[in-house]
Amino acid sequence: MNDNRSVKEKNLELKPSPEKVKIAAFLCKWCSYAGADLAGGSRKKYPPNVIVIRTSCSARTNPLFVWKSLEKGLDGVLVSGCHPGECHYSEGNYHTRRNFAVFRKLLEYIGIEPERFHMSWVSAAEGDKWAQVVKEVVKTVESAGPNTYFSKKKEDNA
Amino acid sequence: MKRLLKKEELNRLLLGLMKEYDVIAPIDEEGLILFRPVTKVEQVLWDYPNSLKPVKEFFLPPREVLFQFKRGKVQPANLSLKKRVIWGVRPCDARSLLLLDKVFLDSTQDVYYREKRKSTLLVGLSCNHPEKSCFCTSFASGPHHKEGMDLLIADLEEGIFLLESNSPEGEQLLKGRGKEVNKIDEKIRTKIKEKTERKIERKLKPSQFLERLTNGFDSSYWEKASRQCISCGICRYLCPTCHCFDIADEEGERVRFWDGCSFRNFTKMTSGENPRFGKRERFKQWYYHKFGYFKENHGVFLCVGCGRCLRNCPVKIDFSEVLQQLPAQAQTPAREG
Amino acid sequence: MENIYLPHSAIVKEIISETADIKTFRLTFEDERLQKSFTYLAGQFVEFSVYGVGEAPFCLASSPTRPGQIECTIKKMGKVTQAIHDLEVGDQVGIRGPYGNGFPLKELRGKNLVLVGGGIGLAPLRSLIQNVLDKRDEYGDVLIIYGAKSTEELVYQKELEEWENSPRVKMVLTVDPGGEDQKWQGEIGFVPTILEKVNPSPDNRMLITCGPPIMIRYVLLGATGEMGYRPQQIITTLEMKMKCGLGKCGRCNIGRVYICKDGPVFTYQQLKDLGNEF
Amino acid sequence: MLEQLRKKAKELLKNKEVEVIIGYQKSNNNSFTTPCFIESEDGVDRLTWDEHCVYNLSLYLKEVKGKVGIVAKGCDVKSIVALMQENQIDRDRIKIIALECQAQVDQEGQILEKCRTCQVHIPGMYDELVRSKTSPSKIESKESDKEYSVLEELEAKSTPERWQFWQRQFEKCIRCYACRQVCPLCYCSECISEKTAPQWILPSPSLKGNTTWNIVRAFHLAGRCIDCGECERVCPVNIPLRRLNKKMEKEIQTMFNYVPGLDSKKKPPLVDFRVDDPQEFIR
Amino acid sequence: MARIGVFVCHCGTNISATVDVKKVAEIAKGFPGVKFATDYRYMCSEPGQDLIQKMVKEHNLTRIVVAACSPSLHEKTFRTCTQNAGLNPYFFEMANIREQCSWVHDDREEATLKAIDIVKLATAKVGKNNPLQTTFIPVEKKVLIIGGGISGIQAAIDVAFNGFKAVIVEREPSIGGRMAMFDKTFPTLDCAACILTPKMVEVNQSDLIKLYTYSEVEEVSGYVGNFKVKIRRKARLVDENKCNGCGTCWQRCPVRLPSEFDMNLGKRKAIYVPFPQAVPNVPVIDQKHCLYINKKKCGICKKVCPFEAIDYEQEDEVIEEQFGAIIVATGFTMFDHSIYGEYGYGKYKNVTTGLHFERMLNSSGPTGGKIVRPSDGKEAKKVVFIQCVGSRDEARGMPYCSRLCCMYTAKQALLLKEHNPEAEAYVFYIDIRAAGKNYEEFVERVQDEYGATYLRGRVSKIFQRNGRLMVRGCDTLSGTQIEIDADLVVLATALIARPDAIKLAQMLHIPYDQNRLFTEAHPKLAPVETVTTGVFLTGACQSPKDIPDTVATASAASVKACGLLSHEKLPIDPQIARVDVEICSGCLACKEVCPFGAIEKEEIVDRVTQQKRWVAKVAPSLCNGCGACNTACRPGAIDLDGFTEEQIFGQIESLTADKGNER
Repeated sequence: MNDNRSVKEKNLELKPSPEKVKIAAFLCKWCSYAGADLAGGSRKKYPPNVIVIRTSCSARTNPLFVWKSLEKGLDGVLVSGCHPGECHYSEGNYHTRRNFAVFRKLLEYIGIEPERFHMSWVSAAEGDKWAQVVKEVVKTVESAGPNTYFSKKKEDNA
Repeated sequence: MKRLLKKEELNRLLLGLMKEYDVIAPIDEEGLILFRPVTKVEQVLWDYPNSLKPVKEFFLPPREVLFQFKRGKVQPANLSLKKRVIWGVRPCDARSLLLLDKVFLDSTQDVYYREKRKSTLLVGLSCNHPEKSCFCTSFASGPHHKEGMDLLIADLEEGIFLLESNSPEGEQLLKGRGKEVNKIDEKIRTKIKEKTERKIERKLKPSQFLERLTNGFDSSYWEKASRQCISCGICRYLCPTCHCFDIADEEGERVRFWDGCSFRNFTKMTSGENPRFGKRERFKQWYYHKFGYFKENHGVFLCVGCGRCLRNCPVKIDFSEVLQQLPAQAQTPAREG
Repeated sequence: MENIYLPHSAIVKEIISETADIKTFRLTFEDERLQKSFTYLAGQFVEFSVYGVGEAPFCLASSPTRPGQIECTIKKMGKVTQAIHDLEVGDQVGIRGPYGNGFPLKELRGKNLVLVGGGIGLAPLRSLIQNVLDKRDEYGDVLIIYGAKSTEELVYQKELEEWENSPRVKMVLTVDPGGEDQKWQGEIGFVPTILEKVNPSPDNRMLITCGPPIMIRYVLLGATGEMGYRPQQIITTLEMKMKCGLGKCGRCNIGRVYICKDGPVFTYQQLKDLGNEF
Repeated sequence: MLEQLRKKAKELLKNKEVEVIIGYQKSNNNSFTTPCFIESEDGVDRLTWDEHCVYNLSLYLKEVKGKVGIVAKGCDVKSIVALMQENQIDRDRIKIIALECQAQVDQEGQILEKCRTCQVHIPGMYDELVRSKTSPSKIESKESDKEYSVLEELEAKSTPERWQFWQRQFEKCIRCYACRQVCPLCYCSECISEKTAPQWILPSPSLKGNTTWNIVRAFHLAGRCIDCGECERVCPVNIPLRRLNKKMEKEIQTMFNYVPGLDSKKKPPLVDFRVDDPQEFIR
Repeated sequence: MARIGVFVCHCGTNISATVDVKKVAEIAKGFPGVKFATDYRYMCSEPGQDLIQKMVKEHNLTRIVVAACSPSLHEKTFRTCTQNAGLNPYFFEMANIREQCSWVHDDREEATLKAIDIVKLATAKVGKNNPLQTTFIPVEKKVLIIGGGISGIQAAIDVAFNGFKAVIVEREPSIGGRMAMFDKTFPTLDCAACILTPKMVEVNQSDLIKLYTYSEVEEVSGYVGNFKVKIRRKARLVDENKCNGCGTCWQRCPVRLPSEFDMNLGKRKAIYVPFPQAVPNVPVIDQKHCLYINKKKCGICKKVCPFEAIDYEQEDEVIEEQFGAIIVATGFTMFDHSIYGEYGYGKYKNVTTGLHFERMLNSSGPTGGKIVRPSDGKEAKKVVFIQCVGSRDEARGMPYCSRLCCMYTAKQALLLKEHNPEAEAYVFYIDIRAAGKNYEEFVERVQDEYGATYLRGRVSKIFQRNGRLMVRGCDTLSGTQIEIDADLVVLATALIARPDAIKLAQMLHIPYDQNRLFTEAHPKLAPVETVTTGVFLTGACQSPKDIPDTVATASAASVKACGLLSHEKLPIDPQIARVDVEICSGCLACKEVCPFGAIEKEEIVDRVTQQKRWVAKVAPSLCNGCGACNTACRPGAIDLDGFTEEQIFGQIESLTADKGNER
């Protein structure tokens, strides 16, 4: 992000309270995003820690986006798509399932707490399931605490 | 000034240094011989071939923050450095710094490099058991050369060491330590020196390199020689005299870090043009820069014969062979390889 | 001791968009002392920094004979140029330099000049042209041959007329075949062919050319071919990837020279001695 | 075996079936075995075969144009199969001289870990096969010979311990990219590490950049790596890279019952799917 | 940098109730590239859109972010507005701060913070949007109608009326669907056959409508304007062109089987036409029971057929046709009420369903119009109707009301009295749903004029007591327990989705809800469309409907379909994949994962090495923009416009800007 614009910036920093975990949710626009909308429509309340990034299909969510989010400091990542067989592109979520079945093993193997990465199938009609998924994910990520993978130790460049 | 010290006196010297300076010495880290800051004498290795990474890493670090920028303000990294001693430098590495000085301390001084050079003392350890891959003698250096060092320790076996200062600071360190050096010690020392030099069988004749390179530029010899190379960065990064680097902005910092002419995007321009796209051109560039252009510009080869490139090449390319077999005149293509 | 990598902060004073993807940026240094003391030669370049994005070399398109702001003409190509094109008037950037050897004005003095430019290659030549025009009597007559892919890609459109009617200056504009539109009266053809068509005689004349590598190659062949120019009479700039600008990072090393330190301006003779890597 | 190899190589060159043969040779004055390229019949005598032929020569296949002969062990053949699966080489310009290989040894003469659990002592695909006359001496099998025993020690550790272990390893990485350049399956003309828009991987050898580089490499080889072990051998700072790839291999085998490099017609696992793939981790 | 304008909407109070919209706009001014930010009560309104266009001129903005509702509502609206403001329609992003923020959080502070993050995300993405030009594809001028019931027939007629070709694919041997089984229809008591048969004939005679009966849709590929559909025409063993329906064959066929059409109350032959007015009037051979097929005996029908139309060797035939749009009219099926043990279905023959009663009412039905007891065929005097069998029953996973059972039960009670004045009708109900035009009056008339007794209460048990069928229930109005000895019980079973609805939905990539009913694009704004452009819904397959509503949705769906077909060419979404051949190394992983076969191998000459090499090539008309290829491509040579790597990257970076990696 190009920082030199901040001279002009009138940034009334509303510092988010540090211990509030921040989670990115990659939602496929056909099912999960619509399910989240339905949760809104039916006024289902759920914690505000999850911010949605809309993708064309859950298969577009490259597992390396998930790593990039964790590397840049997010506390948790959720990837959600259509139920198998209901994908608008018919096969997208099958590929998502395989990609992340492998990638999550890699994440765990190098030492990322499993509580940080979640996947779910939420269809366009499952508003309350979306609210439920968010509640569970936020609780689990909070149990893992804030992401300190790269912030604790100052990188030495001797 | 020359002094003779026993092993424990040498250790006391090392301990004294540790109080006053940050001492960096070769240690064994999970099987790798690396120069690392040390706090205890026991850590220091004494009989080791040569470190994996040359001491270049303490003057042109693998990654160095040039400056940081926050809110548009530029804050240069603080350059002042606590005085330090690099203990156990081999003669070839010490000499490599002199070569690097020609690049970084010329008319446009590199401040980062200069501060590090100014605040570092080099205490060398001569080699008694050179590697088969060493060939420092072919490049105006030798297992017992003291060029570029502040103090050189020569191991006369049986726990006795002959220390020879090579700079005022070196002399300062040596003052009032150990015994005078008499003729016999001198003779033992020269005997050991010649014995080690004889151990180095790998001899090259660098004199004709420049001439053969200049007229061998388009020879098809390079096609054959470069075929085996996989264009990785090991020989470039582990070579004490290779000094190419890249600059990039990373998360609020402008950093300088090692780069190698073996990589394809080293010379790739944003327009897509790339004068050295092929593996052959990139393979050649290493030889021409070290033994052609540097020699023409500075009158000395950019190589100290430490042998790291031979030891660590993944496909075991023997670069001294490549140079030896350089054809005298331009080669007609497709000769039997 | 001055830190050679530290950019000096400068402010974008004006942005002129020359074509769809080429803009000229007019900059002044933030601290006045530097603004006054900053001197350079036509043909030198600076390292242009956008903090957080990166740094890239651009030739100075303004002339030292016209103090005040310095100007760079930049084409949108990669990450850094994209960020530069996103800059607004008043934004802060980093400038360090000047680097490179610049045009050998001494040798050009008193001679007739032919300046052959291609596309954005006209930027370094503009610095020279303005320099020559400001000291008009020190030089012979000036012939400018400038071409681009198409009419929309001709840069400095306003100044082209200005140069055409300045004293003893002849201007030949061309566009590559197929790049012309109805209103175009200039030549149609590649720059090297037009150069051979105009065929300025080589006696007491220096040829300076900048542009894409392919164009330079044909201009050099043409000039030293039937046009009879000797290699010393031809000056060009060599385009290479550059990072440090001071012959340290090894990137722009061709033959014995570092383009950034010993170039980018060379006579064709110098290039010949470099050996055929070029 | 060596004479058979040389005879076959000479034949191929004589009747112009191949223009060049990629093989192993003893470099003249020292004892190293190195890769070599033979273009003429009498150059064939330089070919050698012993237990120091660790190199996977299939990495040269993409660069060397025209009709090529290649000397290949069982694992090398697997990487040729993987390259065919991904349209990188067409089989009919390649002549494979496969050699029965018991095991290769490292510099200290120890048998390589990968050879202990190797199932392709007799290569799976070839044009010519050179069998060893003497019956293969049984390598005394150690208990650690189970296929994925190399992973158990690390898998037993807790997550934070694993993170510490890998941070310690990635900190050493100097980004010489030898692991990429030596790998036959890392054939991309422009690697993702060279992308600046967007900058996936920080280019300098910082801890964050190194961690991302090693994760990207491990994931990009998931379901493709045939465990020739070259990356771990060439790494100058001894990062246990094989353990990363082996873990991916193990997970993919248990989940999708797929072993890379055996069938050139099969689709690599991460571009394929089955309707009943495991999804117990999905809410 | 792009000059971004941020417009934060109050949406009346939907957003401003929990999100401090003023503060969001204030802080948005500080985001990189934002040149203007404001808030307004109704952004989607006329003045709201004018505000955008005015601000674009005033501040020469190049990108627009509207922070309001979900893109599925107004992304199109604001894209057109952006276009009218002179910008590329794709220089626009929507920040969903209503459905995913103000409506789902109640703490004002947290909701505002989240809204700020969402807007920051949108500005980061919009800064990296590429100008996309919509491209166009030709449209196949033909509509596929799946299902030949009244909704399919009506849709076909309307499509043909618009001058476009239609193809009806009907699984049964004849079109007509459920309605063909009815006797009379409420509330006007028109005879079902009288109003249906002319339409069936019209469909059969129209040269724009092609009928594929006794056929099923097997595979659907392609996309709006270019659907490629495989239709399996099951073998009838009767040649349609030769047979003129004279009936000799089914009169002489010796095999007699229960007729499904008559709810197994009547009989049919092995070679049969489901009902007399069947269209096409061509019989089909029931291969399971035909003696010739199973035991190579008989073969009478072939012998007697004057036109040699019988062909035992006829095979299934799969044909493939192109269509511009698809209308789904697959109708409904009846709820299997056997799970209600207390109603004793199966134990007592005289417990039947509405459809049985309807067949008995029908003069061409099995009982010739007489209401009898299936057990002994005697005339039924006392008939008990039970409402909501299966409907409105949460415990059985059937939460919805089937909407039309109250009406057809009232009609059946009336017709019972008409057929047999002494008959008594009792109706157990929970609530009478008679909301249609003249519906309430109709039910009143059944109770007053025809004396049907309406008992408000549920039936607890049906049992046998000394030969009489006893129905025990309660009447909550009088608060008494009631037992009626009935001759006949008619259960008004619920209307549910077809058993294979899911298979069809997956074939057409249209969503369905937990009741397996197809989901419309939007309940209010797009009731007959689906999220898959070009696929429309009509009739009970979307939700239970009576005939008036079914016909209405059929006409609506056909107008929508014809609307698509009236365009010479259709704009396709330009958010598709692009390949950078410089980086592509030809591994074709993208080709493997592409569900639409949109990626092919292409040989090019490399710009630098001048040598031939393989790269991937995307066919723009086939690519649907799913992006699976992006993930499969290791060097990142293929990128999906609209969701490029840079855009998603920018969003991740903006999300984590304050997480300290920006030292």
